[in-house]
Amino acid sequence: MSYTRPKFRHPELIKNKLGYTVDYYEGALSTLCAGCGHDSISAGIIQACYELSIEPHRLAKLSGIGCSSKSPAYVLSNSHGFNSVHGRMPSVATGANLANKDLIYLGVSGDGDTASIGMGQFVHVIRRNLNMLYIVMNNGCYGLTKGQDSATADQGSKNKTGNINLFEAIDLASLSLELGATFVAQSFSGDKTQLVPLIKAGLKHPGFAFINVISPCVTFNNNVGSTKSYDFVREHIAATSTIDFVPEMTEITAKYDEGTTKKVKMHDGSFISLNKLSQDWDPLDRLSAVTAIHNARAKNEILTGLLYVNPDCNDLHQMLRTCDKPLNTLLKSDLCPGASMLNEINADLR
Amino acid sequence: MSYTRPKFRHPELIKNKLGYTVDYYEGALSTLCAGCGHDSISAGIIQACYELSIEPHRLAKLSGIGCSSKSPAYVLSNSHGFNSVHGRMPSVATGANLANKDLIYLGVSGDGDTASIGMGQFVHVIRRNLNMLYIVMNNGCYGLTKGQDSATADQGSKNKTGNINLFEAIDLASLSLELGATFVAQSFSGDKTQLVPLIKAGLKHPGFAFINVISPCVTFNNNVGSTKSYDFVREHIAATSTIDFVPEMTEITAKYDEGTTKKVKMHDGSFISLNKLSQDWDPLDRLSAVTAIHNARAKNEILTGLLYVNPDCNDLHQMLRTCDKPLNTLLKSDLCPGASMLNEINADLR
Amino acid sequence: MSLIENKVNDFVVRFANVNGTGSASANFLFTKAIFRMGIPVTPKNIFPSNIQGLPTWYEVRISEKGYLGRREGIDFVVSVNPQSMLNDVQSVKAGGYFLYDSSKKLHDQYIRQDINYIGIPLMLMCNEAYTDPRQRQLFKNIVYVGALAALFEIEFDVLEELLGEQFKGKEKLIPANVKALKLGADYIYANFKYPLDIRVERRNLIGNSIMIDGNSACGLGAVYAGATVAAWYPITPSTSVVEAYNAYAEEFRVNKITGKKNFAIIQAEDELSAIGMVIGASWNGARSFTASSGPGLSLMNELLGLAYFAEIPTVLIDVQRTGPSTGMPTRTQQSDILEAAYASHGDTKHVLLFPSNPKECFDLTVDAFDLAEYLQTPVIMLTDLDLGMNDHISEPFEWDDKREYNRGKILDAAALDNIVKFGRYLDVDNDGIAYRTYPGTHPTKGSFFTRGTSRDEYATYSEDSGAYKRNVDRLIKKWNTAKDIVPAPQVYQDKNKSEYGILFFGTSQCSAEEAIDLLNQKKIIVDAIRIKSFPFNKTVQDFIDSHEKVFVIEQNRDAQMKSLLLIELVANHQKLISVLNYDGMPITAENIFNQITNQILSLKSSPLKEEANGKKNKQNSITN
Amino acid sequence: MSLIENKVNDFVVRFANVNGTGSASANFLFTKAIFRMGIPVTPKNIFPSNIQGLPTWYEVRISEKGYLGRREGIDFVVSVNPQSMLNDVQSVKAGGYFLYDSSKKLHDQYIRQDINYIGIPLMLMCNEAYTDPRQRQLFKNIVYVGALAALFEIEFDVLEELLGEQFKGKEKLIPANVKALKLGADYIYANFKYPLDIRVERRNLIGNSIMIDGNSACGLGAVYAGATVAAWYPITPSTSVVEAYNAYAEEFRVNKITGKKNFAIIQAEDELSAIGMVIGASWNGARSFTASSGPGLSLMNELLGLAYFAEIPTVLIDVQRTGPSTGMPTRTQQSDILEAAYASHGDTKHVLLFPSNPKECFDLTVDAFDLAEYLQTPVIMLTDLDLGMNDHISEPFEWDDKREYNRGKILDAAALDNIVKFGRYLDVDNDGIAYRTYPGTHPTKGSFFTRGTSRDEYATYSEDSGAYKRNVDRLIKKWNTAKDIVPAPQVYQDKNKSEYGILFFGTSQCSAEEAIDLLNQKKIIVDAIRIKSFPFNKTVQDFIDSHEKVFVIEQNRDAQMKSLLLIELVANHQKLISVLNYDGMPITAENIFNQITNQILSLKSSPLKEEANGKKNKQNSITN
Ligand SMILES: Cc1ncc(C[n+]2csc(CCOP(=O)(O)OP(=O)(O)O)c2C)c(N)n1
Ligand SMILES: Cc1ncc(C[n+]2csc(CCOP(=O)(O)OP(=O)(O)O)c2C)c(N)n1
Ligand code: SF4
Ligand code: SF4
Ligand SMILES: [Mg+2]
Ligand SMILES: [Mg+2]
Repeated sequence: MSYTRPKFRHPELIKNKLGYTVDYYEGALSTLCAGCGHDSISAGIIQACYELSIEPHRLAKLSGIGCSSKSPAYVLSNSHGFNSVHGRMPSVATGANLANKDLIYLGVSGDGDTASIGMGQFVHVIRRNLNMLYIVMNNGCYGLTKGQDSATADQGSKNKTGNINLFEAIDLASLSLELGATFVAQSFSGDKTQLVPLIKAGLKHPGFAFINVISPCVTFNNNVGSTKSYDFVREHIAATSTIDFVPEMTEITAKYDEGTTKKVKMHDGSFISLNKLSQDWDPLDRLSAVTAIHNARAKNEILTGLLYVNPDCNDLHQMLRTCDKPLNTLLKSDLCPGASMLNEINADLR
Repeated sequence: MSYTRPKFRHPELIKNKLGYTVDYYEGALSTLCAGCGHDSISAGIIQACYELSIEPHRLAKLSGIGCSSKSPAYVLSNSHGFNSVHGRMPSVATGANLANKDLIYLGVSGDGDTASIGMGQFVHVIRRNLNMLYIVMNNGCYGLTKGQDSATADQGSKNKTGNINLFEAIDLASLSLELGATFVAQSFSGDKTQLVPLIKAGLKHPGFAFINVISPCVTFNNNVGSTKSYDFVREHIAATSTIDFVPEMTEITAKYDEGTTKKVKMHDGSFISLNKLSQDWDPLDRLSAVTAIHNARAKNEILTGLLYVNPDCNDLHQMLRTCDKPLNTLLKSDLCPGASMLNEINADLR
Repeated sequence: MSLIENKVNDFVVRFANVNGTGSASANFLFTKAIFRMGIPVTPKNIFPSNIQGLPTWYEVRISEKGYLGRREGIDFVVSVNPQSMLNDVQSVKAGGYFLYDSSKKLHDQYIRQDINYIGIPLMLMCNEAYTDPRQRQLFKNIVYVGALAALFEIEFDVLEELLGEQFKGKEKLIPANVKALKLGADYIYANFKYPLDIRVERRNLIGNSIMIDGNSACGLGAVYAGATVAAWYPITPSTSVVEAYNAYAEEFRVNKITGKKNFAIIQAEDELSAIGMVIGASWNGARSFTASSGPGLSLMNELLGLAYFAEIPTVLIDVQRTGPSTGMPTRTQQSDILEAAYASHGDTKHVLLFPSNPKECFDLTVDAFDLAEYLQTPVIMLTDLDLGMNDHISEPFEWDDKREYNRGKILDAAALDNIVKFGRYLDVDNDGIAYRTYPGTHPTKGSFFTRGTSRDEYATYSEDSGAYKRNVDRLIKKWNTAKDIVPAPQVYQDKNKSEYGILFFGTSQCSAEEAIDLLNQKKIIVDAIRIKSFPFNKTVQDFIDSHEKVFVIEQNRDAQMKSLLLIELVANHQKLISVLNYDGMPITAENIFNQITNQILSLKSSPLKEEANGKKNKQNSITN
Repeated sequence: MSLIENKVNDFVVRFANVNGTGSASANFLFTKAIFRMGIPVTPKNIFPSNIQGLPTWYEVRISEKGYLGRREGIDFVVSVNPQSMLNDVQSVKAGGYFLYDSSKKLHDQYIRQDINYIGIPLMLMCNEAYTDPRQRQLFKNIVYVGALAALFEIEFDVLEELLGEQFKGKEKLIPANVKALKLGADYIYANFKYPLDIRVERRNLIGNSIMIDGNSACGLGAVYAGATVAAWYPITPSTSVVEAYNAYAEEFRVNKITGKKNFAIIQAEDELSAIGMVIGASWNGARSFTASSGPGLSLMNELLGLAYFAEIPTVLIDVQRTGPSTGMPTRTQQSDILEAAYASHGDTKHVLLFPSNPKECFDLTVDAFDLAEYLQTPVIMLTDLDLGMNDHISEPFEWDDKREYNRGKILDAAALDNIVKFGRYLDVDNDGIAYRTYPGTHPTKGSFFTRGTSRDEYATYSEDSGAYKRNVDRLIKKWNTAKDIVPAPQVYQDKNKSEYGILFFGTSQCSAEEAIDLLNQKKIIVDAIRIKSFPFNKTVQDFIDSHEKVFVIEQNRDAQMKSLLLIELVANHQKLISVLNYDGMPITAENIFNQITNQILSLKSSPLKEEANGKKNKQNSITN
């Protein structure tokens, strides 16, 4: 259904607007386990950046610690990257963004990195509506430390060592909605058709965009009894709609017929097109999205797709009223009040 | 309406089941500012413990750092207290509770202590359904560090220095609902009639009970333009229902007539009685509570009362299947496998 | 009956107030007036960790000789707090004065025979003169200032001038204040002998000095240094650093037309987040900083280690308070030194700066950014509550418009084009400092992956032992480079004059200098050095090497600076003798003098047992 | 063509595997078989920070003499990882052996003239023998063990016995494994000369020793110590501590009928929470602990300060890894010492324990609880990845059933009834340790408010300088009390035999002891001391005082233990000479030997310049 798939299958043939083929967007060779969901998401990131004709060096990749947090190294080798410490990517991303509003910020995290040690920073980066795309590669476990349950593991889910999780899962999508995130999506590493347009839309969203991607850990949490295994997720997935991201100035083709399609216009003129919306749910209405997730959860379904978007939000820079130039480009002449002003200050202090 | 009021007015006259008058439940003299909302909440705690005939030494008071976190010193001087560090009361309370399941745990925190630095621990103590009552004395600011906005300050709210808050507030009640808290209430320090039965019900709840109490800071956030001032709160409060907490084995009087009253039975035989429920909301249904809060927020109302309760939940000890005796009473004979077992272990390691 | 003599411009006044009753501005008026009269003066706020209702004191030392450290021995108490009155009465020196509100009769328990009482019916006077209850409360404070003006001969013109400045724009408030001053003065004129033996006399000893607190100076320094991103979390006594930065930036960095700001301040959710933001912003090429105190520093440990190992400039201003843990959050101490120096797990060392006065707060804040960016490492400025939150007389701030920001070794797009292969961790200049690039610089060159894990010279992840070792050895090379770059210590003599040296830093300066004079008066000559930075310059080693005994003055229990000296230089316990004060109050000259003379006496009394003695001294310093 | 002689029971085998391919159990089988043959053997895992697909090595040293430290110089490489093959070929000593999978022809680049090649077509053999792809993969590992058995003369009975134990309950898996062993052995018998010059011969050198990793021993120790609450956050290399505690507790502490548990384990959301839980549980009278590594320790700084100042027993097991920051998380180091000793802001000092082997991991874990509760303070056990995650030969565990838990000074209800006024911080016994009560003890007596702020002897909040000082001075008294209580160092000689001493701790033990023998062989006699705890016992000072030079062996860059010695004892840079290793690999005897002999040579070569030299050495240790 998605127009991305053909491109994805033969990416090397076609050049994007900048003249780059998709391999230009690749990174170092992955050292993750063969079959790890995270690698599929990385492929989705590569594809999305390629399709959006992003200049890699104008994007900064940030992460915490974990298998998932390693993956920024496996995409976009011409981007600067920052693999920080466990759970603190949001703060580092916030600082980076404040310093230079002109870059695109991509944060990659894991469910341990975000829902456990990083919970406080996650909550507050949402609250500040930082202009970034924040992807959680959610496998319900701690891959890098060998498979302990994470806080997104479902109650009763069993991991490879046979351990049954006792606690209710933290639902990151609905939590971020509760916290006022201005773009909330959910997807599955195995569904590139859905994932790539979501990533594109997230990268273009002018505030905090969150995508919770279920990403099975083949080594520690892909067994029978796990609710984050490939099989379980495939069986329980419920897509809200098919999604396309249509860049700015793209001619609207006939296939987006009204009625079954909802178009969400982004601030730069691009738009998101959602097909086959469920009846009682409006992706522009927060409460309706909350209810939709709750209802799906009650039915034991994982709702995927773009759950909520507020395309007209103010990001942190707008709220703080920072100047138009990136702060890191300001010069002494812009910043330093100078000697004579200091003498006046001295005078006032006598 | 509440049966607590008369007692509250002349507390010194009447002895409770244990033979104590209310002053037995008092603590050290408060050093908070005259008129601080926190002191009213402390009075409510004293009253509730007195009415429930709690033995003070069987209750442990814990807190973080802040004006609010000082207040455990001002109640129950025969209880052990622990004024820990900023934002970490939940973990200390968790450890304490694990050590001795037989005490009652009362945690007191501030909005800074909980919604900023303590957010991670708050989220996770909820997830573990620790058997405790967690009260946030919520003044929308950092009292002890002189009035900076906290994360619960409403967007657009003005504090004493004239600063307008830029960010959306974190709504602790609805957040805790989202996170699966099994008892969620909201109240106002100025409304002791409502507060005392809520505290009593919270103390009796067999899992994590959360009460978010709006508690104006007279010194830094009680000005015109603040949405946490006494005046503003009084004007925007919307009570869901009047609430009574009826202890175990109390005869049910006629006034709890069915129809307008909902009775929630607690595990020990006591019950909570709620009068005048709003139509479309059931305190036993989480989603309905979420919706009620969202709707109230949209109307600029602060919904108070008991918002949600799940009286049949499993607390952390039940989930972990710890033994019936408090862990801190176990003896070497219960704990140490002994020398001969060690020899067997050695043998296995050869 | 006064026992005190020759007290012109040399006495201590202590105001005993209640927290939150508006006494602060009246007390400051008193101090500032003396300052304006050209007389050296230091005020110290002694306040509780509480917002309203508890005792708070304001101690003012007036010193013709310019001794600006705290002094024990109160000559005059202004008592307006019944709660602390018993203590306050006791705190007066024999022969001193006790001013109190005589609206009610003084209870017998407050009566001492050896001091003078000055009763003024403050409450009654104010109730009579004002109707508004808030005014009645507030003007009590101004009334006592008026009374003090009469008693000490503070020039009334000066007070009026100051009120004029204070109420600029709200001039109609002035008369009521002046009236209150007069009420107080007139009451003295009518009822007491005036002036007292302790009194002030106009001088010209201030020069062009200014009066300001250290935190404001840090905030101003950050504005001058070109810092654009501040991230912080409130904590006493550091809060006013970012508040000052904010105020100055709002003044100088906002576009008058658009209202847009050349800076961004974030109140973070905690200190972990604050330092994370600083690291992110610095990584991305903005000058960025945070300010905090002990508990915040503790929380920053992990991220400081990241900044050290990933080599990110990181400026942290730690305004120290009394620890450990929450300790006494409104008292001063110099006790975060060891933690700051070696913060974080693994082998780490951090550059430290130790300002002693507001001018240095300003200068060293600016230097901190240059150093952090040049060395690509955290720089922690260790100031303290005493310096940060009290007003101090200071040399005026200076700025050379020719001074450029030293942004360190950065490759821009052009430079990258001229390089064959960029190696983020290549030690090109053999000084341990490699070149870095900002994100977004060049489409195909200069990008690299920053991480807290080991890597090779080209920033490629590596678990190779050799690569790891080369990297951490380079960090030590950088550390050695830093030794010549960090601010040099102040050495007080061109040539040594004594076998004894004293070594101090930060807010011990005033009392240490006064102690030197006291020692001189006893014919004990000492050389002196004041440390401004860590790692230590070679000068510090030279100073230690060239003295028999070096007294190390610090305001903590565990002799933390001495520990650094022992670790990083060639020194030993026999030579370094600790002079410590750690009760939360600023160290006094008398305390230093006593400790040093006692030590010298005990050294002299047993010259043959010097070695053994050294050991004993050391044991003392460890067990004290 | 072998250049290696006399290699019976004295060689090093290195297995080069791919992470996640199931080689671990085959390699352990090899090691355990040698152990069972009564021959001292040490394995070391060298694995990447990654789950699957990257190179991983398993190094086994076999040493008739019982030298159980790592040794450089690989005699035999088992190469089953094409990725690392080039390096692996290079790593073989001249004259050594290289076993590889000859299913494909070896490329020229892997050919060296000075080593012996043993090609076995592992893949082809397994493809032929097994059909299941997973088996084909797994049994390759068993096949090479079989081949090694033939080459080294490992007793087949022993291997079979071990397989029998391993597959107890799943006996039907045994034949396939035995078949694989035989396949490998038979291939050798058919194609190569066997046994090799390097080979094993049954001995009786193991006695009743056991083989276990340090983390398991810690976990078991915590069970024996009566710990009931464990709170932790996963981090390499500490994860298996709580996993082992869990496994043993599930075995020994679960009621067989009800299934209820005499313990509680919480996987916390992070390390701040983990240590907070430990503090809460300990405050409430349960023995509680956490385990972590460097980054976790850094995050615990603030709460460790709380535990110090609020005087809460707190047991933390820090399994050190290579720092700073994320560093090399799967490599070993002893580099959290300084941070652990003085963790947190303010004046703080913590009790440290340094186990050297699994038996000590067990014993010191038990001691840690007694010490923490008796001293009411944090006790940090510093072990490391090498000790924690590798199997070691160790004395068997011992437990005296008469040993009681020392819960420290606690007042129960009866005791409280006999007291007039309970003072939580009263130094009743004049040892700095006051009496505490658990919550819930008594209706009207013994309750108090625990806090991280200053207070008086009766736990009443106080900002009084005197009360503050009395309190922190008492903490130092407690610290001095601790010096006599903490485990004493191991002194290797009854009487000193040399002017040289060597001082070491933790996992440097094996290599240090071997180095002593190497030095002896060169006629260099040294005395030795092994430190087990901090604060230092008097014995440590005596050892330093009674030697001219003391070589301090440690596995970190910054000479952190030496720093503690310099701060806490009377010592100096001239006397303490660092022997350091910090590249992430366990220190070797040869390395120690070389560093010490070089130092001694340089000392001897310029006997007159000793003082200057001492200074120079010190500079080296600082700049290295
Ligand atoms: C402060 C700290 N604590 C613990 C660790 C160890 N650690 C590394 S990754 C990780 C969890 C990773 O889980 P997640 O974020 O879900 O990533 P995944 O590996 O599952 O993709 C942990 C606990 C660490 N690096 N730092
Ligand atoms: C780690 C740490 N950071 C900062 C502080 C300073 N601090 C003390 S109380 C407080 C905020 C208190 O706010 P809140 O919890 O809302 O309590 P309130 O005083 O408003 O009742 C802060 C930031 C601290 N004590 N510890
Ligand atoms: S352990 Fe799991 S999460 Fe990590 S790389 Fe392997 S499959 Fe992916
Ligand atoms: S500052 Fe505010 S919160 Fe603190 S005691 Fe005063 S009124 Fe209460
Ligand atoms: Mg995960
Ligand atoms: Mg608050």
